[in-house]
Amino acid sequence: MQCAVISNRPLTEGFFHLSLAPEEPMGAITPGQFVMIRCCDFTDPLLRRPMSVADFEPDGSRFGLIVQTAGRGTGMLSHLVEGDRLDVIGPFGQGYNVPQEAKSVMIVAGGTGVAPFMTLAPTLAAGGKNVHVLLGARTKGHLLMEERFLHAGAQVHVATEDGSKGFDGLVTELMGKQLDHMDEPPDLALACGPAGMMRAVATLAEHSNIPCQVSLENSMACGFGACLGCVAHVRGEERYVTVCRKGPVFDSREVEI
Amino acid sequence: MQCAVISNRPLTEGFFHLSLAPEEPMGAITPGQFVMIRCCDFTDPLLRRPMSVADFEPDGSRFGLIVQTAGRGTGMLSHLVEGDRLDVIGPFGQGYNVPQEAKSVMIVAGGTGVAPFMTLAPTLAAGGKNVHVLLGARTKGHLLMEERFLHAGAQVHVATEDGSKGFDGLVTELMGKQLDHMDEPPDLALACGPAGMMRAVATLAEHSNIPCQVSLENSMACGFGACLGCVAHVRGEERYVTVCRKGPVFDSREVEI
Amino acid sequence: MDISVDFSGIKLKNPVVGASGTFGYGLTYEKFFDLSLIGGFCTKGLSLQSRAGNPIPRICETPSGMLNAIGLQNVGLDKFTSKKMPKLRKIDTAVIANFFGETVEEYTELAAKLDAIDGVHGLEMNISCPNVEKGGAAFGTDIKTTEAVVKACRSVVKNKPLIVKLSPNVTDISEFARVCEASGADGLSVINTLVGMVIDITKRKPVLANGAGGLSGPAIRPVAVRMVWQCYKAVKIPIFGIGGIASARDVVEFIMAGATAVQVGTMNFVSPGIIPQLAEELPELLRRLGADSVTELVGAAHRD
Amino acid sequence: MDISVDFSGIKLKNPVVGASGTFGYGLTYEKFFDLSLIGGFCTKGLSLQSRAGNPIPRICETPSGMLNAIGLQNVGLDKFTSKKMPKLRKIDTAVIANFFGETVEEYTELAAKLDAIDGVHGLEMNISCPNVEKGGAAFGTDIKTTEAVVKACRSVVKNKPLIVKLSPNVTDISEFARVCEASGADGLSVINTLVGMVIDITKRKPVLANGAGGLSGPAIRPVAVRMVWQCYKAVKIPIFGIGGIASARDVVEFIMAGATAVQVGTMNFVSPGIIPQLAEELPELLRRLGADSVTELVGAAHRD
Ligand SMILES: Cc1cc2nc3c(=O)[nH]c(=O)nc-3n(C[C@H](O)[C@H](O)[C@H](O)COP(=O)(O)OP(=O)(O)OC[C@H]3O[C@@H](n4cnc5c(N)ncnc54)[C@H](O)[C@@H]3O)c2cc1C
Ligand SMILES: Cc1cc2nc3c(=O)[nH]c(=O)nc-3n(C[C@H](O)[C@H](O)[C@H](O)COP(=O)(O)OP(=O)(O)OC[C@H]3O[C@@H](n4cnc5c(N)ncnc54)[C@H](O)[C@@H]3O)c2cc1C
Ligand SMILES: Cc1cc2nc3c(=O)[nH]c(=O)nc-3n(C[C@H](O)[C@H](O)[C@H](O)COP(=O)(O)O)c2cc1C
Ligand SMILES: Cc1cc2nc3c(=O)[nH]c(=O)nc-3n(C[C@H](O)[C@H](O)[C@H](O)COP(=O)(O)O)c2cc1C
Ligand code: FES
Ligand code: FES
Repeated sequence: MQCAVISNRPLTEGFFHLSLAPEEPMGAITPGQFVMIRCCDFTDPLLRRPMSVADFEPDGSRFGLIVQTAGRGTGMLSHLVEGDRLDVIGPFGQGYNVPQEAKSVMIVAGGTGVAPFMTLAPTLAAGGKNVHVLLGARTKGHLLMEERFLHAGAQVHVATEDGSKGFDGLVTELMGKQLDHMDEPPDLALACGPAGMMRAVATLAEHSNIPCQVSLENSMACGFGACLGCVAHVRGEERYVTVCRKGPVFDSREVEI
Repeated sequence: MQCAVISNRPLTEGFFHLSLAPEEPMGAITPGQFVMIRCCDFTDPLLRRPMSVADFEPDGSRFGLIVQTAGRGTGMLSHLVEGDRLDVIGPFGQGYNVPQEAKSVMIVAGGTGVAPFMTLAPTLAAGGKNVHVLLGARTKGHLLMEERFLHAGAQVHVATEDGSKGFDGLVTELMGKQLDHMDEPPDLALACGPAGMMRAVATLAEHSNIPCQVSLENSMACGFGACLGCVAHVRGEERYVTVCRKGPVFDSREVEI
Repeated sequence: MDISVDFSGIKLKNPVVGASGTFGYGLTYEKFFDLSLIGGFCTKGLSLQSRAGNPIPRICETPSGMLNAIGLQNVGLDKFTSKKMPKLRKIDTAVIANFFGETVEEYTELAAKLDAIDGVHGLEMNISCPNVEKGGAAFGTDIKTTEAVVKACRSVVKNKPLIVKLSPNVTDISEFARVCEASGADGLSVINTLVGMVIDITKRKPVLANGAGGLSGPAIRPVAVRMVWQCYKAVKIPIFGIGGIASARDVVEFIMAGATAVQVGTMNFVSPGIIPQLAEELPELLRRLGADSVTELVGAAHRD
Repeated sequence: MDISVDFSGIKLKNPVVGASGTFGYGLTYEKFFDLSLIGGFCTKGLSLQSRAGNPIPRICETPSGMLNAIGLQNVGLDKFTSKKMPKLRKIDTAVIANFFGETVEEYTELAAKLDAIDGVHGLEMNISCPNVEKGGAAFGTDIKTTEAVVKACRSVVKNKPLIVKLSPNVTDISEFARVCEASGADGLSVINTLVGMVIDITKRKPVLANGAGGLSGPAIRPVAVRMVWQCYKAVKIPIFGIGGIASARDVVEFIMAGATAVQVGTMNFVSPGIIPQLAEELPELLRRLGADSVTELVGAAHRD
């Protein structure tokens, strides 16, 4: 699927927002799903890069990505300008699944992990749910999308590792404190971020008996279930599941993180 | 050597002129010398691409290339825009060597083979030599630098393979006719273009007993004499010479073309 | 132009086939295109019992290639027969069952069972597997073991072409090609992955949990072309050319080196529609090269 | 930080060395940098008589790599001694003389003569050459011939370290590593090029005049790292890690796999200043990895 680059907007240092218009409309998107991006026409780097879909139009005519420059592929994406074309396939995988009954939802996002919640948090808030968004970053300047979540009517709590804004520490420590202080624990926790953070969020949620969905970022060769390279170990079984197809969002008790 | 792209100007279809400013001035350039260009930062395509230096400032502060989009590397070069940076090494090799005594010079250029003559032809004409430039192209629209050679005071003769302008046929056929019709043969022939053309020019010049210098475009891995990949067979000997170091310009009787 | 080929009795509509382990059981690709457009595909390597595969990480990108150590995760023969085959029988494309064992008996049992499955068009033996009876070195890197396992399978496979997929991790692949032909193989698949390793310098250990893995992708193409060339010189049975195919040019390159048909592996991950695309581009390229069929170009680079 | 290493008695200022056939006789690179900045270099392979080399084309680009069939063009021992050595003696860097023959006698004669040349710091035997006495298969792909030629050279080399450069085109490289060690080699160079081929589909023949050629560059790095890893497990003598090195990360990768020092080949063509650049970047990278020397990281990826 060829996409036209509509804009490439720098966010904080090392992060940018790419807005893309598919030449044919994409299928329906669930927040938490991802696309696979070809960063160059040649064979080095060879494989596509997985990127969560961030904001998107319901009719599939446009979608956005929040990208962190991590290496070669994302470095090339950072140079895209309006009018360039990009080869994208997807959306793939299973997104977050918020049951009707969940009245209060805690979202924990680190770095580009805010991406899936750009659309999901406003939808949940608009649907009358009580939404807490916990945002983590290394420093104040790296916080992403705080305004957007505030505007959507979510309660936003910020943690920075250098204490330059909000809670002084990791977002998962903040989550622990929040859970301790809340009158009623949330009905559901949703998280997206690096593996270490997912592990900590899952542990906290389990201790508090809160159902929790995490998004895994395993390395992927294909993104659609063909290579069996991205698998996660199923908890307590001698069996693996494909993160790209059965995930990337999993119930935290289902897989080893 | 990092160069800044000053401009990238389309010439005729599939050809463009790149103007580059080295960050540190390059060494002295002789027309016929070439540079080696890194087309991408990754490993595919891996090797640098050789390109003749076309126009240049004598102080090495700027030089130009005439590039034909032939494949992947040149395709990438075609997308460069003002302000981009390019990794270049050189100049390398031996250029054309026009002895003082040569009063009349015939230049035969096909396609991007005009490059080395952009500076050389005007210099020779300004030095009082009688300069004939024979330009070949597939069709009228593909002719390069005709104006420039006319302005420089050279006599320009054009051949197109489809007869859309000038002589109807190959530039080497035109060369044959010219040699037949000239009162006095030129003292020297200089040629640049595809291997088949170089072979034909050399044969014609030898038949007319005119000293002839040709430029060879053998594949090169390094461009500076280290790989021994670009060699040409020395005529009549069981020995090879490096085209990148002893050439690319050779006396046509020295090597097998 | 008719670009169909006959590979030892397997009729391929076109010579572009999905390589084992990169094409699932075919159905994974149904969301990208109609499977009846492609020549055929090789299933993920099948074993008697289902297999969980290796611990993670299992993959790692390399320059113009990738390493994998999937560990032959597969659904097992029974589930393949009951769950996948009913769907595959409805699709007009060649299904080639790739299989492996850890003992000669496992190979033979699988071969016999696959030979009996309706809708399977051919069998592809993967002999790059560790031979548990002989200390774990791959079957396919020892000439005697190769001979033994191919002969054993040959004796039980009565109905379908038996193709042997060779390991490139050997000194002289033509020796293996010859022994397979002499032992009754109907065709060869050349090549499986080269053994490689990438080290994570911050963790001071190999990136893959398994240590080493199989290198595939465009990086290995020149090695694969050379090996197809060698095998073509050595044997008369048809050859599947495999290794880094990414364009119609590459397909023709393998055919000229001596392949009757080709398999595309890693590039399916990058371009899931690549197999039908190459099949579509092929006739025009053949025409430009002055050829009227695939068959006339098989081994063309060997002629003088 | 001191990044010097001792390679079997050859003192290298830093562990980054120019690989044979990509570094001329060193002097070619003088226009790019001061040769005394680099650990050392291996000369283009030397023979008793000068050699014209193979017909052209000799090189071809491949995905993340290149093929070459230079055919061991070199100035010959005499000219090397009389023309190159006087200049090289003035430069403070390790000169390793790479050499080859077509018979055991040629190897031995060369080894003895090189051993006597003042200013040569070490000898690197290239055994990937065709053995004319044994039908042209490479010395280095037959275990018995490898043993014979290494033993023969060992018996005449008295003064300088004798390093054997192994061919990767074998089933089990550790077997070759062991036989070299047992035959008296002081070190190993791992790896030479993989045999590959590219076909020109319009001409319907291989691109290289020689047919096949040697594949080098980043494409082969994972294979090279795996082979260094295997050799490190097999022997105690030091190893030069070679194959596709393009960054300081790659240097460390080979060291962790078991290399005492590394050689950079193909990437010199792309970045003629790469060797001093890597040597310069290495201390900072080691620091980031928590290491105080190169030596402590040799084989680090083998520890658990
Ligand atoms: C489902 C999913 C969703 C994702 N969503 C997003 C998203 O929304 N936004 C986003 O920015 N990212 C997202 N990611 C992560 C993203 O895919 C990676 O950051 C991206 O693939 C990096 O590619 P690259 O080419 O830029 O980096 P690479 O060049 O591949 O390098 C990545 C990192 O690994 C290191 N590295 C590479 N090779 C080696 C080696 N051999 N040894 C040691 N270190 C090495 C590099 O130095 C770098 O730090 C997602 C991942 C998944 C799986
Ligand atoms: C001394 C010298 C000076 C030169 N000066 C100039 C100059 O001034 N201007 C200029 O434009 N060019 C010049 N050239 C030529 C230029 O270097 C080449 O056109 C360039 O290297 C092509 O690179 P590419 O990556 O664009 O093409 P590539 O992608 O390398 O392809 C080049 C051509 O080969 C074909 N090809 C590639 N690989 C294969 C394969 N495996 N099998 C079959 N066909 C294949 C492609 O289809 C294409 O037609 C010069 C060359 C030399 C040696
Ligand atoms: C992820 C992955 C899994 C593979 N699994 C198998 C397998 O189960 N059986 C097999 O015979 N080959 C397997 N292969 C090898 C491929 O079929 C093919 O031989 C190899 O990858 C070279 O082709 P390519 O470069 O086009 O990928 C696998 C390759 C990859 C990349
Ligand atoms: C053009 C070229 C010529 C080579 N010549 C020799 C040689 O004469 N002797 C030798 O032992 N190795 C030779 N090699 C092999 C290299 O020394 C090295 O082992 C190989 O290229 C792998 O390293 P690389 O990937 O860094 O290039 C040559 C390699 C290239 C590319
Ligand atoms: S990325 Fe290939 S199966 Fe998940
Ligand atoms: S291009 Fe390397 S020697 Fe000429």
